[in-house]
Parts: sequence; structure tokens; C-alpha cells
Amino acid sequence: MSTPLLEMSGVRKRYGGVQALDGAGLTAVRGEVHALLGPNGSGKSTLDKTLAGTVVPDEGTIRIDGAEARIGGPRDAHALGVAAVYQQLSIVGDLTVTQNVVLGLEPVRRLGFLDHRAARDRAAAALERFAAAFAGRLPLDRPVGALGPGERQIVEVAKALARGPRILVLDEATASLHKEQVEVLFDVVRELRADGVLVVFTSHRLDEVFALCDRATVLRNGRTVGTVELAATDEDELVRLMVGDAPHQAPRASGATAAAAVAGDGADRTLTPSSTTLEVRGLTTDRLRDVSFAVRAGEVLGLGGLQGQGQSELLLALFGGAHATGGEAVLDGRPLPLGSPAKAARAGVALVPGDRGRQGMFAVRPIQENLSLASMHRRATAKVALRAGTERAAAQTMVERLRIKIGSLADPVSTLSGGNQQKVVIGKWLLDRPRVVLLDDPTKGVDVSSKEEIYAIVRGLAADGAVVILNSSDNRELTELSDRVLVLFEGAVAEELAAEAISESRLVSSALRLAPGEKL
Amino acid sequence: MSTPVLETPGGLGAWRPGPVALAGAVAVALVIVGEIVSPGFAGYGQLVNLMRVAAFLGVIAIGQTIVIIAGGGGVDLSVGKVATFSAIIGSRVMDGDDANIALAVALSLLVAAAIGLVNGLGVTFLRIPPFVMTLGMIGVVQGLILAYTGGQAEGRAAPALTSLVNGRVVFDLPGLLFLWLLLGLLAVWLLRRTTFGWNLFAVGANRTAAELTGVRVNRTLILAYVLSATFAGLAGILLLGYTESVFLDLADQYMLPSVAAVVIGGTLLAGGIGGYAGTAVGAIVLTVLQGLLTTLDIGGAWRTVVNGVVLLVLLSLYGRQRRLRS
Amino acid sequence: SSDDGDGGGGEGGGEGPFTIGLSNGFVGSEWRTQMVEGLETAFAEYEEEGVVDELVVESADTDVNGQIQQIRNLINRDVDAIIVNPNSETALDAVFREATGQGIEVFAIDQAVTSEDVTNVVIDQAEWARISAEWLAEQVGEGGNIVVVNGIAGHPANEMRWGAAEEVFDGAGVNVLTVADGNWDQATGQQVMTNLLATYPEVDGVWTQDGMAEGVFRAVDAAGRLDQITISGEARVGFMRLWGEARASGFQSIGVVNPPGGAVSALHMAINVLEGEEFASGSIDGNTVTIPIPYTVDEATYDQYWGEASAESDAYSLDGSLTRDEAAEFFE
Amino acid sequence: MNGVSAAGVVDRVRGVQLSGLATVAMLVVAVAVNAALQPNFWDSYALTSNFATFVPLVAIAVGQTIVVLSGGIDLSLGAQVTLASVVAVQVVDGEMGRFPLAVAAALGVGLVCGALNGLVVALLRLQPIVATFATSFVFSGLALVVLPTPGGSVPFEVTTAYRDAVLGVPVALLLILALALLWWVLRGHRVLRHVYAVGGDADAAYASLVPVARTRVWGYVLGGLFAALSALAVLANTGSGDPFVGNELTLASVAAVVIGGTALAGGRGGAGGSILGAIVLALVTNIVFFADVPTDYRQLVNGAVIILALALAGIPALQKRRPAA
Ligand SMILES: Nc1ncnc2c1ncn2[C@@H]1O[C@H](COP(=O)(O)OP(=O)(O)OP(=O)(O)O)[C@@H](O)[C@H]1O
Ligand SMILES: Nc1ncnc2c1ncn2[C@@H]1O[C@H](COP(=O)(O)OP(=O)(O)OP(=O)(O)O)[C@@H](O)[C@H]1O
Ligand SMILES: O[C@@H]1[C@H](O)[C@H](O)CO[C@H]1O
Ligand SMILES: [Mg+2]
Ligand SMILES: [Mg+2]
Repeated sequence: MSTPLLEMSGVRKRYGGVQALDGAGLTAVRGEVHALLGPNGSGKSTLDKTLAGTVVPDEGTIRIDGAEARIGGPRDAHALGVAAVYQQLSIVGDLTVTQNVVLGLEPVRRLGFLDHRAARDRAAAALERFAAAFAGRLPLDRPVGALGPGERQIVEVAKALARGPRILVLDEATASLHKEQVEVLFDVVRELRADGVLVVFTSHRLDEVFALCDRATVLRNGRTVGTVELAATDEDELVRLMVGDAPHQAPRASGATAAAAVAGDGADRTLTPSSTTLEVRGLTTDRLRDVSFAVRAGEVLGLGGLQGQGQSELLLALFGGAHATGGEAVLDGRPLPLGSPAKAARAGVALVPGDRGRQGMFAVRPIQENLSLASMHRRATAKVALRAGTERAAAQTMVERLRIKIGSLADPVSTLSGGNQQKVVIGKWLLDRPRVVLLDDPTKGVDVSSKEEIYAIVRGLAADGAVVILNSSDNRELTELSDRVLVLFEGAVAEELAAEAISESRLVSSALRLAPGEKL
Repeated sequence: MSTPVLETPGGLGAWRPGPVALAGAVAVALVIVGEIVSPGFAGYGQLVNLMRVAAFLGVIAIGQTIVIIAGGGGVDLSVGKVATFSAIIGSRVMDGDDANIALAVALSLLVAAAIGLVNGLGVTFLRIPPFVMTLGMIGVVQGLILAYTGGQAEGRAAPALTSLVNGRVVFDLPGLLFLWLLLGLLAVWLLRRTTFGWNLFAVGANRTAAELTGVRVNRTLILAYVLSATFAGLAGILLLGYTESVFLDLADQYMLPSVAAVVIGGTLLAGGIGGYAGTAVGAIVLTVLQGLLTTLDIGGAWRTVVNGVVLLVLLSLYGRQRRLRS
Repeated sequence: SSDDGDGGGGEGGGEGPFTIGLSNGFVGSEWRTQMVEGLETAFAEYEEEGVVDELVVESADTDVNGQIQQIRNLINRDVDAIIVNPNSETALDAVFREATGQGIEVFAIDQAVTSEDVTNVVIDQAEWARISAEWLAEQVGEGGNIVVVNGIAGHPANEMRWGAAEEVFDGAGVNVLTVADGNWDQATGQQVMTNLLATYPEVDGVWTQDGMAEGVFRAVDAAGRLDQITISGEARVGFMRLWGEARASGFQSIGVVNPPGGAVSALHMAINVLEGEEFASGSIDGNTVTIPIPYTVDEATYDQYWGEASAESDAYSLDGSLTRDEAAEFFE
Repeated sequence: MNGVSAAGVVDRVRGVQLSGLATVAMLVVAVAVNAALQPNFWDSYALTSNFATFVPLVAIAVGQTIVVLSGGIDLSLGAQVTLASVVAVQVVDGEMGRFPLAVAAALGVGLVCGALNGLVVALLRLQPIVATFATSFVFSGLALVVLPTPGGSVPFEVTTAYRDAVLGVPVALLLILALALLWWVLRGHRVLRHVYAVGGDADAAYASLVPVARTRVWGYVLGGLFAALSALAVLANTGSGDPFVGNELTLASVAAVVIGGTALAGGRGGAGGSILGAIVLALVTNIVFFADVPTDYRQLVNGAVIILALALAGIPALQKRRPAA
């Protein structure tokens, strides 16, 4: 290998009490797709951001083309040819697609006045490759906020590409993308590689890593533990490298047992598994059309199909978070009030929403409150007065049962790694002993071992008599957990796959067959 | 009004004094400066006086703290006017007679709460930004005051109210201070040990997530505005006890200082973070500053300038927004 | 109809009935309410006689820009004369010219304005301040120490009053320890005085003006120093009540009437002018007609005036205005 | 490609219309009601004087809009109007020859005040509401230092021209149109694009190479410059200096911004709406007056109508809203 294009070494970064990076590094060459792997909270995003200039490290050196680089901000990074796709997207919802793609580098005429035509041309060029994802029509003048999550992710990618980088950082850029969009992105990345661009690729989907990347650097606890040639390694070995010598955690005692153990004094509902059923009839919203199905207690109903066909909307609507214009839901023979999350929650429905940061957690609030909130009224005197000890005990049990890695219950939940945040969001509902659990992509961005733990919780919930409805962008996850899968297309149930019919390839083909016009 | 996040004081590693301690230190420093500039400033009697003056701001700022924590640009600019209105009603109804106190207080607080309810409904169901909703409410309440009084406030505080507020209890401390302490403890309990309090923080930290956790967001917000107006009304009654008679603009000037007290106390204007203890200290800091400026013999114009500059310094000690680059 | 400049009333033509406009830009003070009500009562008498037909009142809390809008609205209402209690001494000059340009007579009350197009009908604010300042200077004596609780720094009435009072104190050898602002607000005045008392233990007297004496009194009373500190008071029922209660223990004060009824005096003048009368040369100085300060409440006159006013509410200001006949004497 | 852009334009136009429509509708209703109540509404004096009344609030509302779009708020704008006006009046001192100098002085004051606010908010990172509340003390105190008591005069030519009409079109209306034009020109500039981006999502803007701090400073500086223009309008309207003249414009400017459909959270809206919003606000006062509402109830009606306007302004947002999603 010639002079590495990028050499990062000894990078340290501390956030208050958290040592996010503790001597991390990475060496990669021109024309390489280099994976950056590690469990949640191992420092991947922080290292990426150090390179992209949004994080300034406490220590460490970055060399580009052998020369030491001072990256004091995104503009420095840009000057060095670095562009990034951030895990937390860097697009502005109120600006149009065009405005976002050229943001910060707007083409101008004299005196700083904008050149609108040049901007459109540049944006169109950057997005052309992905036209299929927008049904062939580029929404250049639409506000990005009006787009779906996958479309937004693509705009973010196009924006980075439009900067013509020598080094492109992709931090979980595929997390919101569906298979066919991922393929387009991979094609682009391969072309970039052919042009000598270095792509630093972070993903928790190991199949993607093996399909795309040449080498992988693995982080653990903020340290680089090694770099491997992917051609010469396999998934197990990679996982071992990520998890370390710690014995690979066996799926634990079921989450439902956890729930039973911590249910507060208000737990007067007896769960009689055979009786609980959820029946949905003709549910309609502005994104759902006439959805009907029934789920039994103990069953995990999966939702499949292409991304954005109404899966999240269905879960939101059942919880009252999306406005239902028609239809009804019946839980145990009694109508489930649609339209009010508060009523849904009191009727025993729980929602683990798809966007943890926006919909699921209270980032600046303590872990304690995040865990207590959904169920505290059961433990409160006269539904108002809280007892500190009781709340602490309830939260503490959940932390132990779900093995949430925390410092103190008083720390803001934002100080946890993504996987642990996800467990908090699930845990708050387990304290409430829900009868219906709606899970929207519950392991998005969660590392391998946390994923297994969450799977165990889901199975335990079902085993304990809850109705579980699961949406997942990960077909493997659907296959592994679902007893049945409803494939959605354009807001309607297009197909139902029974247990024996569920397989990853079947899920993919079902999803694609439903959209014949969108061949890639 | 972006979405600032307070720089979280470092966890285990870098310990920084919390906002309450910091604001407290500032208050002490101001008193010391006062004593140097104008001997007598730190005397016991004067400190008691300052605390007494701080109490009104402190009580008004209870409600302000609550609505600010509720987030979404939450702020109640109508507190001063509501306090004035409450005092005007209280004065007219009690009319110098102890027998009328209960009725007067009940009526005043009821009217205040009703105004808060309208604020809350406007903010939730009509989606009017709190800043302008409560700003518009100032005009409405002023209108109500004129319609109610015909421009001439009447009545007087009942003697029992006056002695409750001004009378010395122990250590020569006026009853007002004990009332403030009581209300302050109530506020702290409300925020930290009730389902309402935790819901409020949740709503302030992330409204969507609160909704999707089953929190009745609108109800929480409306209650926040009702409480804000009610505490303002209560402050108006206390002020009535202090001044004995009322004037059409009795408490108007508390509007923005109540916000400043909250911020100096470390509560984040973006919502979701904060508490009343800091606000109480913030109210004391502002009052000590006013007292200090009053005793400084500089012209009114320069006094105003100095006031602004010192405020800026106070604000920069705490309540700064997060850096974009970490 | 108004752009041709006749404004509906004509130039001193005397052909009534006339329409009168009032512009008041501040309602935070009961004094202003009393002013408006007094004007309305006096107007009703003229109305019965058929001299006038409509009183258009613009009264709201507003700033100079808002008051300009008020006056323009009055012009658009085709009034014949405007009585204005101005929010600024100077900043309404241009809109006054719009009014007078259309033949409307404009009278400023309470606060003189600089515009030469306007007739000021005011008491002498300096003289008003001087009376209580002289009394206080005499009480504390040469070398006495006083503090001052003023209104709003930069406000013209405040500056005029304080300018005159300061001269008095200088001349009498009284030490002014400090000057603080109470914003013409009772509660603020009370708080400010509380601070001053603690900081200046050696104080013998306090000079305050218009609307804050009650607060100052309570602060001094709370400090238990009513017997040591002399307060220049005011002629309002609330303060006079406190004063009366404290008289038994030897407390003395003074209240100089600042009459809300100035508006009534101005109305009389306005009617005369509209009817074509000319000011007598001796009665007007430039464009300012100074109306006398009605009376002063002091130790000697307390009982008399308290007897007349005690039934009024606390916020009532002792009042006085010119009679029609007295007003007529200002004209040729 | 062409089909794409056409659809896009339709989308964009619809978005603008939706938020602007409510404001335009309010303006139309306000004008209609006012005209019905006031017989001489369309007379040249009434028109000229109405527009003359609008300009100061319109100008400061444009400035406030820019600050709000950038994600801030400026509670010192009114104090800046005061300070700029007293400085300008001291400079001009009644002499037409010095008027250009006075304009420059006013703009200089706006620039410096805006830069100070920008510094305090963008660099010291103080929270805008309270930080600008604090600087408002500094500015209004300085105004009293510059002009301790009311006084000074504006050249006769200026006050006269301000009240004049060109070919029947009031000069003040032309000034409002000029302010709108100025806004339109600014909108085409990179700085304003960045203002929108920073107000919409500062983190995203920062990561996208937008100079966030500098943009915020620009927001406050532009706010200050429009406050200076407002100060000049105030001077032309009043003819003289007053050390309290602008202070109460601040809160009205925020109300105008909201009635104009700009989101207080930043990043969405525009000054076009605010201009209409300012006019609506001023007309409400007129309407309540000409409707002969009894004096004691006028402020009540006025306040209620303003709250109604604020609520109406939010209706388009209400329709677009999807709960929790
Ligand atoms: N701004 C911050 N403030 C405090 N702690 C932080 C901050 N950013 C990151 N951390 C902490 O630093 C550690 C590393 O975080 P980082 O985001 O780099 O992990 P990651 O490897 O990207 O994880 P994931 O796979 O979940 O995305 C975590 O413990 C995280 O909690
Ligand atoms: N301002 C912050 N304060 C504290 N911690 C932070 C902050 N910003 C990010 N973190 C932490 O950094 C880590 C990575 O955050 P990031 O937003 O990249 O992950 P995520 O999208 O929440 O999910 P995941 O990390 O599982 O992919 C998280 O653990 C988060 O808690
Ligand atoms: O002079 C009067 C009185 O001071 C009154 O208190 C309010 O209005 C002022 O102009
Ligand atoms: Mg990450
Ligand atoms: Mg992460």
C-alpha cells in the first residue's frame, strides 16, 4: 500500500465523565471502502465527526496524504476534501431539496447574490442517480421536511456527493434506506472507489459491510482494537472483535418476566393470554387505506414491505398518534379509543416509536424520569404525589432486568449509547405492563449484542401474553421474530405471509413484486 | 428562540457549580459590593428589606418557571398585568375589611386562573405562540381592568392581609418571607415530586415523545398557564398587602424581570431543564442589583446602562447555549 | 372633505356646535381617569347649551407613535379642537402641524409642548415643585440631609420639576444625598425608599413627587422613622388619609394640588377660541397659558380639604379648575 | 425534468400562499371594515396619514422578521429605534444639509447595536430573549445620555416630504414599497439563505458549512439596520427627538411578525407577511376607534381582536399539522 490517504491516530475525546474516544485511530488508502465498526457507544460517530470537523478532539493526529491536518471545523474538513453523511442528518427541513444540497456552498453571482439556476442544476446532477427512489421525479423544490425518512437520507447523501469529496464519511447512511436504495448507494460508492475516493463506512448491518467494504477497523470502548481484511474474515470473527473477550451474551431471561417483576401496585390487570386479541377493521388515515387484521395474544405480527408504505403510520394510528379518518380497533371485545395516545396508553397499548430521538425519549431528562413516565401514575398517591424511593426502585429493577448500561439514574438519558437509549424507551413501557406492544424498528442502529437482548424482550412479551406488532426495516429481524407478516404497499395490506412462508428472500421479493414500476 | 440546550455541567470529571449555587454566589457578591460602595447595604435590616422586595418577584416567577419549563417557547408575559388585576379585584372586594378577605382572595385567584386558562387554550388549541398569546393577553387584561374599574381603582387592603404580609413574625422577619418560603417549597414539590411536574419536564424536553408516552400534553400545558396566572394573582394579593392600596399599573413592571429571574436561576428558555430553587435565587439577585443601583448616586441614564451591562454579565455566568461544535 | 383644509370647524368662525377631541396616551394612572371624567362632565354642560355636539375621546396606553395615530384619527373625525395630554414634549410637533394646518385648534394640557402651533394650558410645573421643595427645605433646615424619589428620568415633567426643586435645595444649603427613580409608581416608590432608608441612616427628609408619596410614607413608617424623617407629600386621598392618621403623633406634610381639572380649564379656553375670542395679551406667554395652581394642603388647611375629599377613593387627586368666567378673563 | 420543476413550483407557490393567505385576508377585511366605518378613509389626507403611521412599525417589523428567521428574537429593537433617532436628531439639528449625515449616523447606530446583540447571542451564546432584554437597557440608557430631555428638530423638508404624495401616491406608501423591495433583494442573497438555514436547524447548518455564528450576527445587524430605518421614519413622523420614542415598538413588532405568518421558532416565513401584519395591527386600532366602542372597552376589544388575528395567522399551520408524526 502506498502513502495512506488518511491516518488518524491516538484520538481522544471526553464528554464530561464519558471517555468517548480513548486512543482511536484509522488508516485507509485511496480507492478503498473502509468499514468502521463497533458496538453502540464505541465511538464510531465521534471519530467520524472528528474527521468531519464537528467534533474537536482533545488529543490525536490526523494526517491526510501524509501531511498533518488541522481540522477546527467543518470548513477545514471541506477544504481538505472531506464530506460526511451524518448519523443525525444535517439537512434543514424548511429548506427545499435544492437549497439543502447546495447549502453552505451556494453558487452566487456578484456580491453574494444567489444563482438559482446553477443551484438547481447542481442539485439535479447530484440526485439523478437516485431518481428511482423518488418515483422518477426529483422533488427539487419541495421542502425536505415534507419527504419521507429514506428520501431525506438520500438528500443527505446527495449533498455530501455534491461536495466532490476525496474522503466520504458515511455514518449509518443506510439505516433508513431500503434494500433497493441501498443498492443504488452501493453502486455510487463503488464508482467513487474506482475514482480513487476513500469511503469510511459505518453500519451495524454486517451483510452490508461484507458486500461493500474492503477492510474494517473495529472500535471498542473508544479504542481501536484492530483492522482486518474483510475478504479474510467472517462474521463471527468480526463480532468477536467487536464484543471482545466478554462471553457472548446468551439471550437472557425473558423481558416479560422483567415486566412482571417490576409491575407496580397498580398492576391489577391479569393477563390471560388466550383472551387478549386486537382486531383492526378498516383503519384509514391519510396514509393508510382500509387496513384490517386480527392478532392474538402471544403472537408477533410483523409488518413488511418497502420502506414508507405506511408501517409506521399504522403503528402510530393504533396508538392515536396519527389521525384515523375511518375504521376501528377492538381490544378484547372493547373498542380501543383511536386518536388519543393517552387513552391508548391507559387501555394497555405501548408504542416504541421509530424515531427514538424525536418520538421516544426525553434527551435532557434523567434516565429515572424516562423510565418512570409511562407508569408513574400507577404508583403515585392519588395519582399525583410521587415517592422518590418507589420510583427509584422501579427504574432500578428495569435497569437491571434489561441490563441497561448507565452511570446513575440521575444522568440525562442523552449520555447513554444508542442501544442503551433504546432499552430505556422499551423499558418505560415494560413498567406499564402493556397488553399491546407496537414496535417500530426497535433495533435501528442498535449493535449486535443489544439486538439479541431486545429480541429476547420481544419474545418474552409475546410469551407473557401481549399482542406484539413489529415493524422492521431489517428483513432478518422480521424473519427471526414474526409469527406472521403483513406486507404493506401504499398504505394497504397487500399480502399476508404465514409463519412457514416467512424468509428474507420472500420478504424482499414480496416487497419488490408489489412495485413493478420501480425496478432498479 | 432556536433550540438551545444548556451546556450540561460536566459529569464526574469537571465539576462546575450548579446554577443555584452560582446565582447564590452572585447575590452574595452583589451584597458585598453594595456594602463597600455604600456602607449599611449589608445590614440586617436592609437585607430583610431586600428579601421582602424580592418576594413579589419570587412568587410571580414561580408561574413563570413552570411555563418556561413547559417548553415550546413557553413564557407568560401577562403575569405582571394579571397580578395587577388580581390586586385590583382583591382591593375592591375586601375593601379594608377582614371579613371579606377569603372572598376577595378566592375571587382574585379565580379570575387569574381563568385568564391563565384562556392563555393555555390559545397556546394549545389555537396554537398561538406563547410569547404573543400572553402579550396579546396583556392588552385584554388591561381592557378588563379599565372596564372593571372605569379607570379608577377602589377599595383597600384588609388589615389582616397587611399584617400577614408586613407584620414581623420571628427575628424581625416579615410574614411575607415565610409565605414566600412556603410557596417556594410548594413549587419545588410540585415540580419534583408530582406526576404533573414530571409530565411538565417531559413535555418541555420533547413534546412529541411526551404525547407518544401517553402524557396528556395539552392538559399539562393548560395547567401550566393556569398555575402561572394563579401564582401571579397570588403575588398581586401579596403586593396589595404590601402597598395597602392599588393602582392601575401596580405590578406591570414584573413582566420581563420575572423571565430574567428564571433564566438567571438556570432554567432553560427552551424548556425541559430547570427548577424553582434557582429562580428564587435569581429573584434575589435581581432585587439586590436593583437595590444596589438605587443606592448608587449616578444619573438615571447611566444607571440604566449599568443595569443592562450587569444583567448581561449575570446571564453569561449561566444559561448559555450549547456550542455547535463539541 | 378634510384635505381642503377646513377641517369642518372653520377658522375661528364661531359657528357651532363644535366637535372636540381628546387625546390621552396614558391610562396607567387614576389621575388621567379623573382628568377624562372631569372633561366629560364639563362638556355635558356645553352640550346642553348646544355649543358643542360631540366629544371624541382617544384614551389608551400607547407610545408617541400611537398618540400620533390617535391625533390623526381625531383629525379624520373632523373635530374642531383637540385637547391633548401629550406623551412627549416635542415628538408630536409634526402631527400638531397637520391638525392646525386643517384649521383645528390644539390645546396641550398637563405637560407643555414645544410646538408653536399649539396652545399650552398648563400649571407651572416648576412652581408646583418649588412649593413643596421650599417647605421641605425649611423643615430640614440648612445642612439637613434629604433623599429624592423622582418619577422617570428624562421625562419632561420630571426634569422640569426636579430642576426647580434642586435649585431650591441648593439655595437653602440642603444636602441631597441621592436621587433615585420611583417611576411614578407607588409600589416602586415604596421599594426604592426602603432601600434608601437602609443605606442612608442619616437622612432627615425625602422629597418625592406625584403618585409616590403613599409608598414613601409606608416605607418610612415600616422603618419606624416617621418621627425623624420629613416627607413632602401630595394632595391625594390615599396619602392624606395616612397623613391624617399620623398627625396625632406630630407628623407634618404638604400636598400641592396638581389638578386633573386642567383639562376642564382647557375646554373653556377651547370654546372661547372656537367662538372667535382672542387671548388677552397679558394672559399668554408665547403660546403658553399658565393656569394657577389651585391650592396647597398643609398643616393649616388639612382639616378643611380632608373634609371635602375624604369620601373619595384613595386614588382621587384633589382637584381644581377654572370656572367659565375665570377662563373668560384670559381673553380680550 | 421540466415536469418535475413545474410540480415543484406549484408546491412552493402553494406553501407560500397558504401562510400568506391568512394575512392577506386579514388585511382585506381590516381595510374593508375601516373604510366602511370611516367615511373619509379614501381621502388623500386619511390615506397619507395612515401610511405615515404605518412606516415605523413596518420597518421595525421587517428587522424583527430577519432576527426571528435566524432563530433569535430582538427585544432591544425598540430601544435601538430610540437610540438611533436621538443620535440622528442630534446630528441633523434641523439642518437639511446635515440630513445625509444623520441617516448615516442612524444606520451606524443600528449597525453597532445589532453587532453588539449578535456578539452577545452568537458568540457569548446568551439566550436571545433575556440577552436582548438586557441590551435594551444599555441602549435606552444611552439614548437618555445622548438626549436627556426631548428636543432637537428634524428639517422641515423631511417632515413635509414624508407627508407628501407623488402623483397621488403617498410618499409613505412608497417607503413601504421600498422596504418590501429591499426585503425582496435581501432574500436573494446568500446571507438570507443562511439566516433561514440557521433558524431552521443550526446544527445541520453548521455541519453543512454555513458560518452559523457569522450568520446570526448578520441577522441582528440587519435587524439593527431596519431599526435605524424605523428611527428615521419616526423622526419624519414626529419632527423631533424624544428619548422614549421607540421603546414600545418592540413588542408590537413581534406581534406583526407572527400575524404575518413567520414562525417564532425560526426558519420559516418572511417579511412580506410582517409588513401586512404591521398594517393590520395599526388598522385594528383605527377600527376600534371609528366603531365608536365605548372608551372603557376599547382596549379590551382591541386586545381581543389582536388575539383573534394571532389565532387566524396560525390556521394554515394548523391545517398542515399532523399530530405527533
Ligand atoms: N455530545 C456528547 N456528549 C456526551 N457524550 C457523548 C456525546 N457524543 C457522544 N457521547 C458519548 O460518547 C460515546 C461514543 O459515542 P458515539 O456516538 O461515537 O458512539 P457510536 O460508536 O457511534 O455508537 P452507535 O453505534 O450507537 O452510533 C458514547 O458513550 C456516547 O454516549
Ligand atoms: N449532546 C449530547 N449529549 C450527550 N450525549 C450525546 C449528545 N449527542 C449525542 N450523544 C450520544 O452520542 C451517541 C451517539 O448519538 P447518535 O445520535 O449518533 O446515536 P443515535 O442516532 O441516537 O442512535 P445509535 O447511536 O444507536 O445509532 C449516543 O449515545 C448519544 O447519547
Ligand atoms: O402630571 C400627571 C400626573 O403626574 C399623573 O400622575 C400622571 O400623568 C402625569 O402627566
Ligand atoms: Mg454512531
Ligand atoms: Mg450513535
